[in-house]
Amino acid sequence: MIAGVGAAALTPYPRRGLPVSVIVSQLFTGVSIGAVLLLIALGLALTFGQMNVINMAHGEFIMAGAYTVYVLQQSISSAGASLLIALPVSFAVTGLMGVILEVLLIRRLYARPLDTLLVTWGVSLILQQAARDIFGAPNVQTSAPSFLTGSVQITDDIVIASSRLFILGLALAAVAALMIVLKTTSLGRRIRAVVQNRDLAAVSGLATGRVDRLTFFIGSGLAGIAGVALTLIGPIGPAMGTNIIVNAFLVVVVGGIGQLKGTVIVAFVLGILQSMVEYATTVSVASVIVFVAIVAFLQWRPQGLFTLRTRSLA
Amino acid sequence: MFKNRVATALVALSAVTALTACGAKTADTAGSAPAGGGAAVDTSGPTVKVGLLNSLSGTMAISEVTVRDAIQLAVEEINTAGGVLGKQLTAVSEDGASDWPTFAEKAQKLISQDKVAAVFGCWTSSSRKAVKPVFEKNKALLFYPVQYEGLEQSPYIFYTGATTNQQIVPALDYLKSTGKTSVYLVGSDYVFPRTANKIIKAYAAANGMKVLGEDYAPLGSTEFSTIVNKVKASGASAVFNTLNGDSNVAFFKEYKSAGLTAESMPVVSVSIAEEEVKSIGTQYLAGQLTAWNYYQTTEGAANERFVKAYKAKYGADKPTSDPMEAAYTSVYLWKAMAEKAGSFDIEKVKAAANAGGITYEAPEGLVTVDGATQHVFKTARIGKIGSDGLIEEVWNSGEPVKPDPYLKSYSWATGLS
Amino acid sequence: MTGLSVRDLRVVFDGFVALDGVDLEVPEGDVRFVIGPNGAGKTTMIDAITGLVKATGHVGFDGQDLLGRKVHRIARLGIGRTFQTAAVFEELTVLQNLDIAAGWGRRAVSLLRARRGVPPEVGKALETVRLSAVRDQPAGTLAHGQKQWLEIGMLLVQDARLLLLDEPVAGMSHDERDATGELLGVLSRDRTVLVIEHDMDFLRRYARTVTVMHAGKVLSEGSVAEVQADPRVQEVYLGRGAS
Amino acid sequence: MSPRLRTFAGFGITALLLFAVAPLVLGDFRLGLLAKYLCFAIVAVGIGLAWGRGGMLALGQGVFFGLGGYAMAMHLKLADAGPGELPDFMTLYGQLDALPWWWAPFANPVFALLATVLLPMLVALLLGLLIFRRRVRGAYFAILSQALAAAFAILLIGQQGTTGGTNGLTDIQGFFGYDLNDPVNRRMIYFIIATALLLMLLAAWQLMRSRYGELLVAVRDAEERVRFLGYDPANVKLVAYVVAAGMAGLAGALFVPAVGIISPALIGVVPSIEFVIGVAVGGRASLAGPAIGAIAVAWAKTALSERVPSAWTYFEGLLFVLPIVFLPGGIASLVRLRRRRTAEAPAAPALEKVPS
Repeated sequence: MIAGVGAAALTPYPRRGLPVSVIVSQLFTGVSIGAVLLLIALGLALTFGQMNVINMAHGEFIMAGAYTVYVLQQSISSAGASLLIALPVSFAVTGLMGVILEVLLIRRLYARPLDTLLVTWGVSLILQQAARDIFGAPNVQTSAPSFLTGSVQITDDIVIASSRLFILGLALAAVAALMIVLKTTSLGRRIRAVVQNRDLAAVSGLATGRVDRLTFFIGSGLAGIAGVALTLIGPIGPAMGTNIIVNAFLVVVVGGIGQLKGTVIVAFVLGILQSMVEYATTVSVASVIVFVAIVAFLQWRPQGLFTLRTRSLA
Repeated sequence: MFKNRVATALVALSAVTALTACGAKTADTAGSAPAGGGAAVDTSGPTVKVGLLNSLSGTMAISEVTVRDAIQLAVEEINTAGGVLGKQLTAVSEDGASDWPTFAEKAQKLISQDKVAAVFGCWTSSSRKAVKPVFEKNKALLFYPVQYEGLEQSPYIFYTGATTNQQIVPALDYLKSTGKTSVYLVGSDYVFPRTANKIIKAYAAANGMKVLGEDYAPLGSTEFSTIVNKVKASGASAVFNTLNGDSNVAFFKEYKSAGLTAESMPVVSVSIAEEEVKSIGTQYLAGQLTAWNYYQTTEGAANERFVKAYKAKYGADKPTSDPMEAAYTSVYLWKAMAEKAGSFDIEKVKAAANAGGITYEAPEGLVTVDGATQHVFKTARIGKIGSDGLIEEVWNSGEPVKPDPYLKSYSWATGLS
Repeated sequence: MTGLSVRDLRVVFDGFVALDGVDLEVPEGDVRFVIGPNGAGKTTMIDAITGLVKATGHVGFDGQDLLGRKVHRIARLGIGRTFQTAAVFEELTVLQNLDIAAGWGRRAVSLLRARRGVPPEVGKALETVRLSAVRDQPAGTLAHGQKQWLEIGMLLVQDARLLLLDEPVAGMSHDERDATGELLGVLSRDRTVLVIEHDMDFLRRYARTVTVMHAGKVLSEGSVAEVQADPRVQEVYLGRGAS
Repeated sequence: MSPRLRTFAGFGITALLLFAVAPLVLGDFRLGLLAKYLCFAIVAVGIGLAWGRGGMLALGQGVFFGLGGYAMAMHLKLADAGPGELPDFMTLYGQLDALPWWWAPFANPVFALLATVLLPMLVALLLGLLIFRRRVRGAYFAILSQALAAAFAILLIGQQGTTGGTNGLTDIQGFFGYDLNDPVNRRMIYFIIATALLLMLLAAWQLMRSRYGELLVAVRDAEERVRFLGYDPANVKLVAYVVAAGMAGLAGALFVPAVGIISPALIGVVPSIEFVIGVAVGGRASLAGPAIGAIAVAWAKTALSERVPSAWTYFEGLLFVLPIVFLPGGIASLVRLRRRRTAEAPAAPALEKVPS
């Protein structure tokens, strides 16, 4: 007791130690950060992981998804209804943007993944400026439905925001849907066939171009879903995409390409790591520590958590 | 062989140029600044140029474009009313692109290419710090219209926004007077919040207030769940918020989700004006507090005229805010200085201002230039954000507060500068 | 003992046993052909010897233990290989390709200088693989057969003493095959050569000894005639392919 | 004309343009801008080597630029403050009583000058060892280097008391005893930068034509194949990466006296990727292409943003898209094409055109 009082007197702010409730609520915070990471990275896991296309404009697709909510709310006054309608609409809007991007540019660059990175970065700049010119430079506001602005009381100390619960549910549902599509549908089988051996798939009569476009449609559409989710917790503005894109790529890289489970696990692990370190230190320190952890991890597993083994020379 | 020859030639060449091109050593000029007037102002034609230096692209464009608009409004009004000293003003607008070295580059361009009589603009402290040496070196004038962290006094800058004792200190006084005994500090990771928080901590120590925590998020950061958890766990009686831009949106959404309200734990913000309220949403902000020197609702005929003129020019849905008003005012203050000096010459304009007595009936109320500090007397105002998106004043300092950028008149602040 | 010695070599990919205890002795100066149906593990064996895939067991060459070393360390011990699809540096000229192959032992200073003239060993190799005429042409513009020869030339200047050739005559014209066959004879004078090949005609003409692999194991070994006479070989391989 | 003579003529013309034409034609303000562009060109030369020849898309060059810039600025700030004094911002924002230990060595001019180049090289060496040894490459390398830039910028911003935070280090008055307010001295800085660019071009030229340069291309095109020839490709790439980092560091160091500021705004993800754009436009694998491209892009940015600010962003976006998709060899490939067509004509190639 005395020692505790002494320590408290010496530190500038009275730290209360780490009660269980803090650990639990930080754990959930980490899970919810992870859910956001997962949602924004999921589309990338498909386009980068399955097709080896680095789409830096993915962040701007997310932005487009968020603006879709804003546009819908101009005509649909009910926040809840507009949010639910926004999910499929955003998916379609950003999915189409993805297909257009694939057809116009990315198709010419499949042999040059690094060039794809730069080209899509350019596209992202253009989309950002277009958003500024269409919607204005300031952020726009959307209203969240009342059932998503409150929180759920777990215990006296632990409160979980309902928007975060919604995002967690949305992320898990998106993963499940994607898994089902990939594992059980004929489209999924075709996507996996193209990923594993593009030439063989082409020889066996698969229209690889069509499969690529469909994959890109789904991957980009998932960005739209992420955009809808982000309106609940963050700003909706032209720059919202740039702030998240690097982290999203790190998740996919660390997770290992070609497999969704890596992305899922790494999103949650990084989220929890970030929230725990951030609680104990500061945001800046946490960001640097997470980077160091990632480099260290890639020392151990340079190809990420899970990899598809191939015998190719490269 | 060949390569070596080229290399030798190059080294020789550069040695020769370096030797022949030696200019002044630092020791030569120290203390003996060249006498005479400042930067050459081009007054040869029927018009005189003024520079507008704002970020029109990049992350800061959100805020700075509105400031540019306000400056342009003032320039147009002045031209309509006959100009300054018989000359019409031509506004030369440059884009700082939210990038500090670009600000320095454009400032240099306005001074040496366009030969402007004065430059109005800059928002972030970083951009001001980047251009400060440019203005001092060229002996040109900058009018800086945004509230800032103080601790600065450049002979070539006029500060028309609030310094800390006209915004932060009054906000703390207000919190203290309403019985708040502890605060949590949340800010973006840059100069203003860190300096402001240092002042807050010194104030708190001297006034029996507890600072229960201090957190910074990188500029542009939109993940606030952990910080809000910390804020909530601290049980502070108020939050002092110096977050900037996008971060505010994420912070207030998270704040509300965590079940925190303006009643249970009010947030005082010093970077949220009418424009930001609009983009964050009153759903999240209603009831929270702000500290400024001007609101769109501020009473007085001057403000009614300003708001009407602004909306007529830029749209009825465009709110006016403190930095816009300070920028608008700064053009009129410069006009008053030039007219008093009877010249556009920079040293003469400065001398006229420093002699004191430059006043202007601004939208925020009467402002007076403090010749000693080149800051402005301003009335501090605490406001409450309403559900209509406007900010209603709940307290003011009664009279314009004398600017004190180094807080020399506050005993608790002795260790700060 | 000189030459290549492989004992109980095992390679497992994600539970799939690609090599299941291979034993192989190739004495110095031999031209050994390795044949077997697709999936028998021929290329995997070369991959394991050159360090590309992880393996257990023992691989020795000239008294040096190879397993567990990194790829470039194994190459420095004098083990060179070619690939099924010719792997040359397409943007570099033939001369540059060969010069690089000759160069791992060069000191930093000489690496940082530009090449002057044609190093003697490179000139010799150009002659041997008959590419002198296209010396300054980018390797990417060569005909398929020429690329294969360039790879062999690279092994020569690399001063490899164990050559592992993965289907060197696949896709070659008849004349090119003959030329390659003669080249094998020249190479084997002071080197050990191991060739993976499907072409039975080529094998009959140029192999000194033959190893037949099947399902990750050595099925049979001996001269061409001995192997052809082996009933097990006929059953799994020749039985279908050559009758 | 023989290729060697052509190169000689190219360097000669470049030197003439940089040392004679530009200073005569351009006023002080524009020459100062050119000095800044030349710094970006030096970074571009390094990226051309690492990316064009080595296949390593270095998206974190801002880190090395920043290390060089901060090393130089720290020394200049200490020199401005005078012996025993603290730089102005430390007392303002850090309330420090003593110099942090890691600032102290930078008071020594020799240490600081060496550090501007060696510090970035050392960091690149350590990072490269970790990354290349474990065969992290291609997109993984690009994304990792981008993340490094983000992390480094955040780290610098977080330490306001000792690094100046977002402001960076500003208000630099002198350069090794010379007053930077004097236009004559600013010209001298320009000449130093122009010399440095020429020397870096020479260094890159030597590296590219050397055996190492050929080996680097081999590693770029078939990294695994090189292993079977007895080389460790990690070491080959490491050299190019470290050299590129050194060039970026040098450029950062020279940027400080030229512009008078170094800040995290020059280090993060966006500036780092902007360094690459000029290289792509000019021709990543050529010698002069990256430098010309970097100068041209920087000049276009100034020129366009003076007229139509919002158009610049569209233009920059298109600069990433169009040349890379439709002209992967950049401007340099056009020159080469023309040269091939007019093989008989003895005209010397215009190695560089200085914007005015």
